[in-house]
Amino acid sequence: MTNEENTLTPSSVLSPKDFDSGFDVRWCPGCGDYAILANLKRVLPTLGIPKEKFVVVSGIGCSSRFPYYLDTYGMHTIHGRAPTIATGLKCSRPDLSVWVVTGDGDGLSIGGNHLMHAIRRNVDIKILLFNNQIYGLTKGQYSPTTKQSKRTKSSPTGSIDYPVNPISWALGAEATFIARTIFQYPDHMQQVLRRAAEHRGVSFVEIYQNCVIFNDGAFRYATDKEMRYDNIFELEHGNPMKFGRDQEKGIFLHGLTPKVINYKQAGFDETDLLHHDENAQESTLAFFLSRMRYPEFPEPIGIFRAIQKPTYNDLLDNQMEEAKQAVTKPLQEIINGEENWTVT
Amino acid sequence: MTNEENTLTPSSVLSPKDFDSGFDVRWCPGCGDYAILANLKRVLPTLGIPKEKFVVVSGIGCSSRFPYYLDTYGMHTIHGRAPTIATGLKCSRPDLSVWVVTGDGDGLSIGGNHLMHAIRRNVDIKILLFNNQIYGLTKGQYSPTTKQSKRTKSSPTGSIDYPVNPISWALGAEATFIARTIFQYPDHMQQVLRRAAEHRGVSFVEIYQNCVIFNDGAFRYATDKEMRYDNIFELEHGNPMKFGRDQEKGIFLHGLTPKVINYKQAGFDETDLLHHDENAQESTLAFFLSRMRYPEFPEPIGIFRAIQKPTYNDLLDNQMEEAKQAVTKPLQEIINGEENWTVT
Amino acid sequence: MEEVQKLKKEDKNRPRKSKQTVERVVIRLAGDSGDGMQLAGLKFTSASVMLGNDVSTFPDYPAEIRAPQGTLAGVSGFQIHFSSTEIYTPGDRLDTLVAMNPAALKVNIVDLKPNGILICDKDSFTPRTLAKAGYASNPLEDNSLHNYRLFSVNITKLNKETVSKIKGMTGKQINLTRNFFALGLISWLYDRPLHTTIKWIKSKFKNRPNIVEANTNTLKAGYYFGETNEFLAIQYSVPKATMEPGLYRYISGTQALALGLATAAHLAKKELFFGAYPITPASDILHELVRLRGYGIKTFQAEDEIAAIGSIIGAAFGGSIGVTGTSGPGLALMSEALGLAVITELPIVLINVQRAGPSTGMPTKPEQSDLLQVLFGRNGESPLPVLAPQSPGDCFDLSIEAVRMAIKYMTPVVLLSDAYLANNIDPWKIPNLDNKSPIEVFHPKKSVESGNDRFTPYTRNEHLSRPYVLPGTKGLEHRIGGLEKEKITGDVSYDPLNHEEMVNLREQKIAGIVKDLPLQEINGPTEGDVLVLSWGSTHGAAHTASENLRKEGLSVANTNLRFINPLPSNLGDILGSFTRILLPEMNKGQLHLIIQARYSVRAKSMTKVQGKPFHVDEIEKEIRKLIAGINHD
Amino acid sequence: MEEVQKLKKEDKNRPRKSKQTVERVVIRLAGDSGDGMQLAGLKFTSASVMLGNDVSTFPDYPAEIRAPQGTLAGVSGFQIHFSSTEIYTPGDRLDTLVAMNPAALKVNIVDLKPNGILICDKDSFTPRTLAKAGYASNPLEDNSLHNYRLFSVNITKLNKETVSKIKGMTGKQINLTRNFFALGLISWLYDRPLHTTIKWIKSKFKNRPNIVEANTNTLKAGYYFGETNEFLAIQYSVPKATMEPGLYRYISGTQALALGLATAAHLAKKELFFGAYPITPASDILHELVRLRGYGIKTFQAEDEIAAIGSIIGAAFGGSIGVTGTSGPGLALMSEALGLAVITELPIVLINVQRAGPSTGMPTKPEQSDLLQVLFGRNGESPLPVLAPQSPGDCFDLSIEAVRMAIKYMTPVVLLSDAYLANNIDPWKIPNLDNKSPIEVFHPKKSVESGNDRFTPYTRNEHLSRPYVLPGTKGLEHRIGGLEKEKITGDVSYDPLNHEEMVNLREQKIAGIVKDLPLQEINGPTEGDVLVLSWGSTHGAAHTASENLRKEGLSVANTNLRFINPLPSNLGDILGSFTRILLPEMNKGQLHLIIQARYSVRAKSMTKVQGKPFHVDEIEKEIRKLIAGINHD
Ligand SMILES: Cc1ncc(C[n+]2csc(CCOP(=O)(O)OP(=O)(O)O)c2C)c(N)n1
Ligand SMILES: Cc1ncc(C[n+]2csc(CCOP(=O)(O)OP(=O)(O)O)c2C)c(N)n1
Ligand code: SF4
Ligand code: SF4
Ligand SMILES: [Mg+2]
Ligand SMILES: [Mg+2]
Repeated sequence: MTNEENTLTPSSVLSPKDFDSGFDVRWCPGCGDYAILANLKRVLPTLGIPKEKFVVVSGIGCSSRFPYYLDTYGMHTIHGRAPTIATGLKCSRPDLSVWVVTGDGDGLSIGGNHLMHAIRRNVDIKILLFNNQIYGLTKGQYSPTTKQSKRTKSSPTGSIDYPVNPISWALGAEATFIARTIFQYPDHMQQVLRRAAEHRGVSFVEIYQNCVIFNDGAFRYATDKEMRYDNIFELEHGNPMKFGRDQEKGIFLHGLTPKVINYKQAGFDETDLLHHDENAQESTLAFFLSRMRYPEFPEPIGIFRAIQKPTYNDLLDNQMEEAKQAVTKPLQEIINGEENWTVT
Repeated sequence: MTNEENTLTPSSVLSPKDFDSGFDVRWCPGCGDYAILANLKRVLPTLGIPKEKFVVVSGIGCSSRFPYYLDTYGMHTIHGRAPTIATGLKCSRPDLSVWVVTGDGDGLSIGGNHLMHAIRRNVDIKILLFNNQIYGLTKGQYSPTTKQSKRTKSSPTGSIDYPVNPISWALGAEATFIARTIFQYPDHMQQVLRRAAEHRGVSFVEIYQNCVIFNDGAFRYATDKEMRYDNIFELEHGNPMKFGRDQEKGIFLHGLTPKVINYKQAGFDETDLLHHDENAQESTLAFFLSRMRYPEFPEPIGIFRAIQKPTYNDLLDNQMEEAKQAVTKPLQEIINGEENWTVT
Repeated sequence: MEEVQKLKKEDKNRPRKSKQTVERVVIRLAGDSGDGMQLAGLKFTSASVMLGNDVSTFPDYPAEIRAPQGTLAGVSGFQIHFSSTEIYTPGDRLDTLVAMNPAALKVNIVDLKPNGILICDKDSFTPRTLAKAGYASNPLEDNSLHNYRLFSVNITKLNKETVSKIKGMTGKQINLTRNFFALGLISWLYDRPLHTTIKWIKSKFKNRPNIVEANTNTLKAGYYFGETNEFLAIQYSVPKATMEPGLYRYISGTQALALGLATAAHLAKKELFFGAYPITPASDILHELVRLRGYGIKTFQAEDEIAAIGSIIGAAFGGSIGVTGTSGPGLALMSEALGLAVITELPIVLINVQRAGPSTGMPTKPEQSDLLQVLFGRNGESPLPVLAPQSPGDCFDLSIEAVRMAIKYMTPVVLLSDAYLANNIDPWKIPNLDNKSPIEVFHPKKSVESGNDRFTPYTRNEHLSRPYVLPGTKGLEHRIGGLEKEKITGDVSYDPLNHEEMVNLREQKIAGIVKDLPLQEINGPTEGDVLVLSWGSTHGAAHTASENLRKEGLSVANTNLRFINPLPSNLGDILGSFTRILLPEMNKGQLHLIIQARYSVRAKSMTKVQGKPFHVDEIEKEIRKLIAGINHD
Repeated sequence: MEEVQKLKKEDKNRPRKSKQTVERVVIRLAGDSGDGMQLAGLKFTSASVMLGNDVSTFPDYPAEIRAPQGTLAGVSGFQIHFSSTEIYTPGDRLDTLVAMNPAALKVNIVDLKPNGILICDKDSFTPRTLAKAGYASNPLEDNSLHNYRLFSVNITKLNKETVSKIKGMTGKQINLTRNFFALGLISWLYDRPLHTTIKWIKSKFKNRPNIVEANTNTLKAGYYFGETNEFLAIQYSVPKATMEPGLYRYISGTQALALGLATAAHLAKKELFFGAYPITPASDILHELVRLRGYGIKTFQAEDEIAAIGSIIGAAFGGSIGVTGTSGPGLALMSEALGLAVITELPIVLINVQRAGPSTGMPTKPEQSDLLQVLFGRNGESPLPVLAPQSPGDCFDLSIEAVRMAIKYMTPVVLLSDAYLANNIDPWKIPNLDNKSPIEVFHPKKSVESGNDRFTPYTRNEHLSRPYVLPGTKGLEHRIGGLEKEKITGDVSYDPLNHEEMVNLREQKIAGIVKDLPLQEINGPTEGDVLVLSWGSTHGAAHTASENLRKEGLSVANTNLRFINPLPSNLGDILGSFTRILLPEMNKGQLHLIIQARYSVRAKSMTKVQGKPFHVDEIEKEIRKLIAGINHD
């Protein structure tokens, strides 16, 4: 199923512009999705993968309009089902680089089960969840990530649903690569997207995205120039966890709970701080980090977890290969069956 | 919607026999489901709830035949959807005690999303997941909890799916009550079921169950008289975690990973061991415990987590009450609308 | 402001204007989706209604949330048909079009009648906006609009002059009042008073006096501009319609559904549990109902449509009125669970607001193409009643009947609305709740006589319905489920003859509903050349077309199906009394298939699958063709 | 053993037995599900087939995995129809019934012909087992079976005597060989050789010599018992049938589907991606295919049916042959995604193995009640081809045709099988792969001429199919999806006329498949009194009934539809050539609805909704009635 004659394009010649589909982009002016599109367009050409090998599969939602705006192969499918289609595609065509773009509604409300199973199987697909904590396309109902008490079209007196934490949830589903980034952090986002692309196995990336129309400012604490230093910190493999305008605050491990201390004032050393290990085989550290949420804690962004496990599609191909090796008879003989007889 | 005249039966007169529906039980001889049925029949009469207030809702699977065998109200619904029906029922009838019986296939394969959302919302329903790591009713295909490499009808050369860990998964879905028990531990099971029943909010109970026909012995490490001491330990709130034939081995916290040490030999004290706190507000401890799996670690059974949060149905009823309080006009006036005119 | 002031001063030498009375008028206000056309349309409607006109309106939003300003995709329109006679549709072609920018002109001009009035905001036809709309040259100047009576007005400028001096008005706010200038202008053109709108402005912005002032002033400025300018020579007026006496309001299909459901809860003295997952164009039902919680409506936003229908099945089992609302793709997802409701015989109501398919299709556009899905889109033999309201007001009535039917017959009921009905706004004679008969519900309790006899949840009453026993009822504990059940005990049964009997019983139960249905009525002669058979929202156009041609002396009648399963008992006779049957549908002939299968008459299928309702004249044309055909026979 | 020995010794004074030749025989072996009846039945079938009989069989498993031993729910049966003439069904009534316990007797006796042979294992009729089966007294002794030729044989005891002395046989193992004793006995009764079975035993248990010995000995003991005992006076033989020359095997519908799909992959030179979620009675397709992975079949067990169809849509987009298999409830769940495949025009094949509904219904029992769901169970206008194999062997042919059609027309195709076809085992003339025409697939590459022109994924070829471009093809990058698309570019389009045109194009494309279909053939005269119109698995009974009555001189023909959408072009003419049409279906008249809608003939619907296929005599009776009706006209 590979098209080898097509894989020879030197990827070095690709630029973001090559990924422009020429379609009119139909998001609201100011929508956070624009930034994500721009960043992905920067990352894709740098991956050394020919353009025609990319396929972007999405569900339904504002975010899911994404494929139309990228000049790759693409499929805008039905609500919540993109992971199933991506799974079938990747399993049948492991040579392709398959991306899923989904929203908090598409991916976690109607599509939570498929996302969970694609993650659990470690299918080698890249999942980008645009989390704006709202249903954009259907004009502003609360989603599974909407903060409790939020007034929306469908919760005029405040939502009573407890939100789900996408990172904790993905860890419960045994993701091998998990990251979080923010629509207004271009460099960070590009770095995360590149790492997601390079990971062999499922990549789950939560991207905070601002819906200017129905949930404006949901992530202001994380994007505002004044506030972000106190509310966000970047995870860096092997490095201590610290934040604050002067990187003066640090995360300490207190049993199984985090503790934030102005470690410089308190006379601690960087080495006393909790250090990040994205390769930790067990997911407990990543889970621990996922529980740190604004406003109680600063929120970690970056790569929570990146471990290696054989991918589902590789395992499947191995079995296919073994099965082919084990074949001793042509199909005709299989059709003939073990017991047959001749009528003359 | 309450039937107050019916709530007066003194529950003290109820016995397990009262819960016998008289139906022929149709599980295979030796099936682990029998034990679960027997234990639940013991627990229900002791809860102080009139029999007619119980409703058991199930999906499809061997396990999901459960409601037929209990003389309560019951509904054997469709594959994977029991949590949705239970949610609607509980929200419309908070006076009922609503139980969901599901299997690893019903609950975690097709039904994973609904289970996740019922859990996330903290609907006050009791979910019993009979985990036999196989599809029983459809005659032996692997399920989302089947161990990798297992040969089944649909994986004759070994399953390549990575299994999901139901407890980690339920934690990712923010369950307020999570427990695990084993079909061959009657006392333990009864205790767990009773606690699940008493919890106000969603209760998620994983029950290891042996399918004698298609997955016999999957839990032998946990039920065999010789092996169980080394492979299983009971969680007790406030108590140290230890196990072994002589309770000689203990669990230590090593950063964020567990360490098993023969603490008596090593000269430690019980107080040095990790102590269980089922009420820990954050779920990290419970998650940590859920990662301990046979054969690397002994597996914890009992109550991983039990915290209090307002239930979805209570929050909903509060909003209903507020809305009713806020009503100032009769329905007719609402129908009349704000702008109207008379034609004469 | 200066220009307006100037005009006012010149009051005495105002241009002579003539007044003309017309029977009915269709206008459309169109602009960018940020231009407030919907609001202006609604206010014009209110004024018309207050004047005593019969009115029918249709808003047309862009598919995108906020398409880029000035693009074709971002055009928003609001159409109003107002009349001194009874009307049933928002009208085919426009007498007047107001276009606030080039894109609005481009999208809407096709619908303007030749020689129709075209009012454009000249100021917004700039090189940039023209390019965005894909105009090579300015149509206001290149004579391409010579077929219309074009009035290029400096709306932006005039509005700005009017409001910019009001304290605290930002540039953005100033621009937002343009719609009221336009509204004032056409209010003059069609002789509508301003006071209802002014009253509304005052109450809406009661804490923002500068906004009140701005909107009021520009509304008046627009009106005076109409009165005083030179171009608009004729003022039209549409007299009062003679309508049935009573209290009226205007209402959309969605609002009517919501109020109907609240009324059903009231009539049944039961809580209504509405579980739904948002989907265009059904989400608004949820938005309406969540505000009616005080009236015993519990709303639940589910994680998907399967959960939505699951939740209402659970609620129905618990004794609430279980209702959900969705559209095509959601309905497809509900198929399996709908079958569970059929076999467990639990009363739920599913409202399907049809939109153009297949698949995601054109989500904001109406179509009637889910009929066969609703009838047959489930595994096994699983019949259920299907109702189709014919107008916004009928949504109220049929939602009540759907609930009544579900409970009486212990069955899921489907109500088929569509994107057109949902948004269409009509005047509605407000019903008096005291005149509505209660919805009777009987929940058995264990009787003393029954003693220790085992309760049999599948014994049936005279309507073939099984008892509606609530969990919590002592002594009547029982289990239901999706496996076939023994016909009395409800136990699981694989008995072949029992299965056949149950399949038949379920079928007969639904077929038996026919006894409760009103006989199908005909508009027009009871026999003749052509009968137009319509269903659901196609009613308006079919009715108007048949009435129009009857006025011309043609032998045409029409009848509209509100009950599609079961079909009314006299339908066969009616069909047999006409030489030709015309069956217009917004699909490829779905009801046609059913009619052909059930009756031996041959009907002519007329289809329109454009995401738009039928025009009256399209149906008239088909009728004429059929009559010509008969005459040639 | 003693008793057997004794019998053997008395060889010389063996009772005189007569031999009788019969044309065809129907037998059923019935016992507890642990009794090995399926195996015994299969071995009897093999022997019959080797003798040159035409054979048709039907296994009937209990719904439960392991129902409690000895209960009615636990009864397992295997029916074999073997004949010296061509046959098409496993037979209506039984000539011989073997009942291994009281429950098996109770469940199956209704099907035994009056005066039929009834062999019971006397030893298993104990007070306990009788009570379990609900017998108040022992039917073997209370004369209630006087209508049958009852042979009570000590099967348990005789078997035990035969095998208990073999080294290492446990009590449980001893009991497990009873089925071979019974098999031996009826092998004698119907003059079947034992060697095929003995060969099979040897290879099956090659590492367990004691089991080989036990099974072989008891098989022979049963045979000798038949030969030597006093009761069975007549040995029947069924001569060779004259069948088309060739290499034969026997095959179930499920096996044939799996092999057909493997063949399709081979003919298309493509990998086949089978994504499915287990569901009775379709799971076995997955079980068969996973063993054919070496032949280019990639199997994927999805988390549910929605994921299953999603995965094959993805695989089809990638260029694999995407196939799924499911049953009613799963099909319902696939509705929405099937619509996506329709609008994206991707080639997939969905096999629906129908079972009794609605909802969970009776999952192990056949029905034909998903036809309308398959045709219409999607939102919007979403036509797709529907094929229905008529026999196990036809499952092979039509699965290949389904793949061919899907690819040629870029469309999802549905293949409607049922629980009966899936398990029914028939002899099958093995096709030679070299004679099958290849499945042609064309994946465009960017041509030099096309230069920088934008690729248009919705341009159509002469079959109205769009190009099948694979991701990875340089320069042809494009996007597809569920929104309506512009007819050439595939861009999202809300244009009303474009939508209508696309709806029409999709419809015409499917309708156009008719040109590839074989003309519908008639068995019997091409005109006459009665035509039996059947579809799918009802073929066998309809065909046999019509043939039987034709032999009697009645004017009856039959025709079986294998292509239901589109319908063969000459069907209308065929229907018009008969005075009466009889349309038997295992549902409430679903094809009947379509036929009535599409053709002006009036057909008589004959329905059976019992989770069981039609009996030949039931159809014969209806035909006779129709003919009597004609004669009364
Ligand atoms: C089956 C189905 N149900 C419902 C919808 C309506 N729908 C479309 S998008 C959407 C939610 C989108 O939310 P999210 O995924 O967060 O995307 P966003 O618009 O916020 O980017 C819903 C409910 C649909 N298209 N299909
Ligand atoms: C929609 C649908 N798909 C598939 C099935 C078939 N099915 C019934 S039960 C089952 C799996 C049951 O597994 P589990 O929940 O683990 O229950 P167990 O039998 O092991 O107790 C499946 C796939 C079904 N009934 N409905
Ligand atoms: S509604 Fe929100 S998410 Fe959707 S395009 Fe607009 S701003 Fe973006
Ligand atoms: S198949 Fe397994 S799970 Fe099902 S009843 Fe039998 S033993 Fe129990
Ligand atoms: Mg969102
Ligand atoms: Mg299981």
